[in-house]
Amino acid sequence: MDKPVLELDGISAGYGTGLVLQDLSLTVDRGEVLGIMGRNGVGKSTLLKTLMGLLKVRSGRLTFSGHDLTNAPSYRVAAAGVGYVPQGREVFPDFTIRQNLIMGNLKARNDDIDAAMDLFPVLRERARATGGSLSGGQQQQLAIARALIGRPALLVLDEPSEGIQPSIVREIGTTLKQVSAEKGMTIMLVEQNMDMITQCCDRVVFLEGGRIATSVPAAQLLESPALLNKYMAF
Amino acid sequence: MIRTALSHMKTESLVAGILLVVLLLLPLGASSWLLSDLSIYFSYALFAASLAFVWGHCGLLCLGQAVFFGLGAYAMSLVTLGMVPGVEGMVSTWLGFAAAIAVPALAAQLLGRFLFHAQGLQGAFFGIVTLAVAFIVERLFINWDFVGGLNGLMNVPPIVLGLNGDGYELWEAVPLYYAALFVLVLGFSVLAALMRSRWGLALKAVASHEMRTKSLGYDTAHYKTTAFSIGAAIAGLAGALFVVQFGFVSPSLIGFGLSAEVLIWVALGGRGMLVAACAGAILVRVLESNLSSVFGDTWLLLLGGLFIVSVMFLPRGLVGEAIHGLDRWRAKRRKGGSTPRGKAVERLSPSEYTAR
Amino acid sequence: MSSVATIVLDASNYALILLLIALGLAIIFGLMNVINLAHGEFLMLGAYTVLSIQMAGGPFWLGLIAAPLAVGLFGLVIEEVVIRRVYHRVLDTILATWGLSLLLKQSIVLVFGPGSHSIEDPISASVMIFGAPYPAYRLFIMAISLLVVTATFLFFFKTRIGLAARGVIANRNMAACLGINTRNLDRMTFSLGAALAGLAGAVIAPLISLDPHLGLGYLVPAFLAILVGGLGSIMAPVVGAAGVGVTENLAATFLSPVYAQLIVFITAVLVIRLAPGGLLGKKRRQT
Amino acid sequence: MTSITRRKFLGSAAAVAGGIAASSSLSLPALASGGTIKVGAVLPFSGGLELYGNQARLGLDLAVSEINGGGGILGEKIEVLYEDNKTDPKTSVERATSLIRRDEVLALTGPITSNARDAMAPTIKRMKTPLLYATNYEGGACSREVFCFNTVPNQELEKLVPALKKEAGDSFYMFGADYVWPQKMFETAKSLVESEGGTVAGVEFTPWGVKEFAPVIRRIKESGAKVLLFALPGADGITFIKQAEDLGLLEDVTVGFLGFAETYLGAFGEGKAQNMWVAVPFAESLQTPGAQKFVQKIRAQAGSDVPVSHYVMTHYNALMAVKDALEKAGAVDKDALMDSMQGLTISTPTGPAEIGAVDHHVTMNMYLAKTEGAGLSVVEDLGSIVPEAGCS
Repeated sequence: MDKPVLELDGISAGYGTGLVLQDLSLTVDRGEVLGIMGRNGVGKSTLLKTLMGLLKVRSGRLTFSGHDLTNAPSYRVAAAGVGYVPQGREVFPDFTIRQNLIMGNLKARNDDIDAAMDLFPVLRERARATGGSLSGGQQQQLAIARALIGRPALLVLDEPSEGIQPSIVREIGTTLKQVSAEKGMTIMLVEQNMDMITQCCDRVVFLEGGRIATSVPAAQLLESPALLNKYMAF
Repeated sequence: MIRTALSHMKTESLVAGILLVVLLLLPLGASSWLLSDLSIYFSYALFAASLAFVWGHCGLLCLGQAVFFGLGAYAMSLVTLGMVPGVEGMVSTWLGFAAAIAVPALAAQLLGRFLFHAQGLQGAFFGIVTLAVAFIVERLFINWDFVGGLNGLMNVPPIVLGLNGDGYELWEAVPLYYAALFVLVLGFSVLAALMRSRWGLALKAVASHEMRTKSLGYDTAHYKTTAFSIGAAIAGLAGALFVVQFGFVSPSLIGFGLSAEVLIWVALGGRGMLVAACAGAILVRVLESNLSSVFGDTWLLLLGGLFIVSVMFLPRGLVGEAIHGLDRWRAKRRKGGSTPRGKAVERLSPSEYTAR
Repeated sequence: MSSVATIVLDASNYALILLLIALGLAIIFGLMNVINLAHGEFLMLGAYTVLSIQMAGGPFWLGLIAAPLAVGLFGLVIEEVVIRRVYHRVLDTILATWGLSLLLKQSIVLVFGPGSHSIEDPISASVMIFGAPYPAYRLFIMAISLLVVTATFLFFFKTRIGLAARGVIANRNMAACLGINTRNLDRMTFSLGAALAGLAGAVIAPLISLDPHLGLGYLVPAFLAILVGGLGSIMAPVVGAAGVGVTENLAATFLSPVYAQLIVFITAVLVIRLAPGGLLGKKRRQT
Repeated sequence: MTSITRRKFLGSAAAVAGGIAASSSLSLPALASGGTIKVGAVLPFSGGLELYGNQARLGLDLAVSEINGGGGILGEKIEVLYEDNKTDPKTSVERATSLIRRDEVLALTGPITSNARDAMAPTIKRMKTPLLYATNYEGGACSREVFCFNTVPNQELEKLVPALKKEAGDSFYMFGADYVWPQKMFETAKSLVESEGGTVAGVEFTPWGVKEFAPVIRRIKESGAKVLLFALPGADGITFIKQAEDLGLLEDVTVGFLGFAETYLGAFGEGKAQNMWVAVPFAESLQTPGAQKFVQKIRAQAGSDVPVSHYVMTHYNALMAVKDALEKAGAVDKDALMDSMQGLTISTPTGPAEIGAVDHHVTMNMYLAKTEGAGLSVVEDLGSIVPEAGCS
């Protein structure tokens, strides 16, 4: 086995003066699909934002593929090979689908764009439509395709199933699974949707109080509702 | 937080107190020209305090604060020159002060309602609009012959202690100095008291998180309008204090130029503390009046450079940073003693400071 | 009354000059969220670049090329030294660039003296348009402005860097998370905006008297133009400059320059207040 | 220069120290005043009108070196303390106040703009300090303390208007900056034009800072006026003339340039802005021995390429008048100066000039001139013109 692709070592981060992540440590192995779960407000999105350089790391160290990315600007994180699908998709509403995809990789050639559209055929059908005119599910697919077009080594997704009809959630899950299998891509998936988690993930970590509370193989999750009760129920 | 804020306040008050004692004792030793320079600077200091209140405390970067200073000066002049239509016989200085406070406050009230109500203007937009307003008002006064056009009004009387323009004229350096100092302290105290009140706390909240405060049920537009008016009233008072000493008022007091100048004083002194802003105004004026001939053409270069550096690295301002440093030193000393009084005020990077 | 053609030409000429100036301002504001109050001084630097070349005996046309390059380079330095440190503090960018404008004005006074200078007309001929002579240089300015504006539009709408830049306007953080090098883009943007100001300064130099205070007279209407037009869009300055330029020019033609200025200011304040996004603007993301 | 600087520096150091330590003895200014007559000059050296400030300074400097070279006034040296008013009325008052109070000057000279002078008026009145104002202005500044050494509207216009009417035609358009000097100039001009049987085709004002004059130029063109009386000083004026030239206005009208000074000439460029008519109390190209000697002396002191406009001469005259007046009075104090200046006749580079006994304005020689080639060429010696100071 290689060295872990991502290492978070004692990370503290948050908004303003308050800390949301407190001394959080986590390693992700190459090719792994990792689910991240926890109640609202435990710091799941904060974790991804910190990883992406959108929030300042107050202490600790963040290493990705051997590069120290602690407090690196977002574009360097992306350039190092991290693809990001944020909560709420954040597609560019005025850009066409094609333009949105190019934003994912300014050097993308036509076959790269074709390949991205192959993953989600609906994008090809509406290639000239603007991002804002798509449905929530379509936007989600676009956001994922956009992240993938940069050929990331690590794809991080923030609640991709949120507000999307189940059939599309399943389609997305399948695609993620497929991408991970075919390209050996590492994926971090923040999710509340159990179906999505069990469909895709190899391992799941639960966050509580700004740090990793426990880590279990995804398969074990279905068998232990106690775990879910402990970390998910209100 | 509250405790640190309190200890912070204390250093500020301490500095203000020491300065006040020094200023009170100054006429014992200083020459009359220094006193008369200073009494003029007191009106600038009060003006700076009004901007520090509006900008530093309420988060409203007003690029046209001189409008209110000028309105106050014009109001005072029109009254004491007996030019108010219908009541030409009323030339009382006291009435003049009242008008100099009321007119700008009213103007700010109207402007504030227009700018803040409903989906009001924020941040930079507010700044730019106030800048445009300063241009417009200056233009209007230049074209308004009744108030003397570009040349303005001359021979405005000094403060007269009698009820209607009769009695003792405040013109000698020392009495004038104490009168000006009194007005400064009065205006300063009003602002300081407001800032410390619950209402002031709510304003601070509006300034740092308007949306959040709004959702808590505060009518933020109303808060901002009122604060804006109070700032304007104090600026007007400063304008009146200015005009009774200078004896003239002209559109140059009402427009962009003076608005920009006061911004420099406050930014260099410190926007977050009244006393820092006042000290900044006095300091810049004293230095300029004495050093500009030494440095000649490079004086403006120096001032511009200092201004940029202070914006980039010292958002608290030069005086503000000094007071803050003193505060930390005091906190440390207290901590070193037997009774720890909470942790020292944390050091903030410029961006975090403004983000608050 | 002047012939309609002349009035239209005069008004378009002024609107196009404003557009050339507002464009750089709008790009810097739109992409970087920086309110550049030193833009008028960048304009002045452009004009003084032409003057320096004229004083050294070089032709105007060399100055026209040198001005955007010199001012663009200067913008790059300023971005690195000053602007970079006040990002995310919109109000402080106003203050810092305003300090910069003081500094630049005074530097020009020290180097070139406080007095007025004059740039010789590069083209002194007149062209007959609808039976009335019109200075050829004014037509040239209109052509340059149209050309530059078109080029800017092609850049933003037809190239991938332009796309990336528009992406940054729309959603800075997301663009950065997709690997757009916002740092380089900021450098490029500020430099480009400065270069456009430099070019504008060079172009208008023969029309006016060069003095260290020339910037303000253009900065203010250009500012109103982009605020009226709206911020989050590259199209907006076109609408704004046309609106402000034509209004001011027509009011000056049919009323008087004094009223023209007042009308423009008051209209602008009303538009900014009633439609804070501008006529064309959209709500910007607060990032 | 160096000595002034050092003195200033000491003063300022003392001021700062005084402010901080409240030290008791600040006698430096008093010490420095022994044996020197001090005159404060409140002039713009930044903020837009630096050119005029610098011109004024040339004349004052020359007067100082001539007076001191000739043994001073009643045995005392004279010194001019320059203060920059930033072209701003408020700063002018501050500077004037500290010159009077701190430096205990005998008299003040400057400023340039009317609004700065009006702003200073209450101060100098209260402090009973004479003001030697040497810039052309609209008239009406009349008080015991104020003495005006440059022209008022009638001196500039009385002969200029008929000359232009004869030269170009009888329809006049008037365009100027939107403030009191152009307004008063045009009032006077209007009555002159009408009494000469001419017509006024239009009067118009513009705010400062306007850069595009095409609309105004078109309107002047349309009016069919033959003469343009022009009162827009500074950079805006140059911009207007440039654009008027480009848009062909200067082919149709003859310009009467009010408030002209040779400092403009460099800014128009070779062969531009020709045939603009002016009436001035002094011109660099004036071919009289007195005038040429004056230009030579200024250039010997300040460099061979400086323009020497009437502002240089009027400020020089003002300081020379102080010498004459004090010597006549035989005493150095403010009241003696003011008393003795009334009705005084001084000799100037353009001949004798008389300070009005009542109105304190100067009757002096005026010259009709026009721009030609790269300079101003004198057309006619108009003789001395009595000012209508507008004192009520």
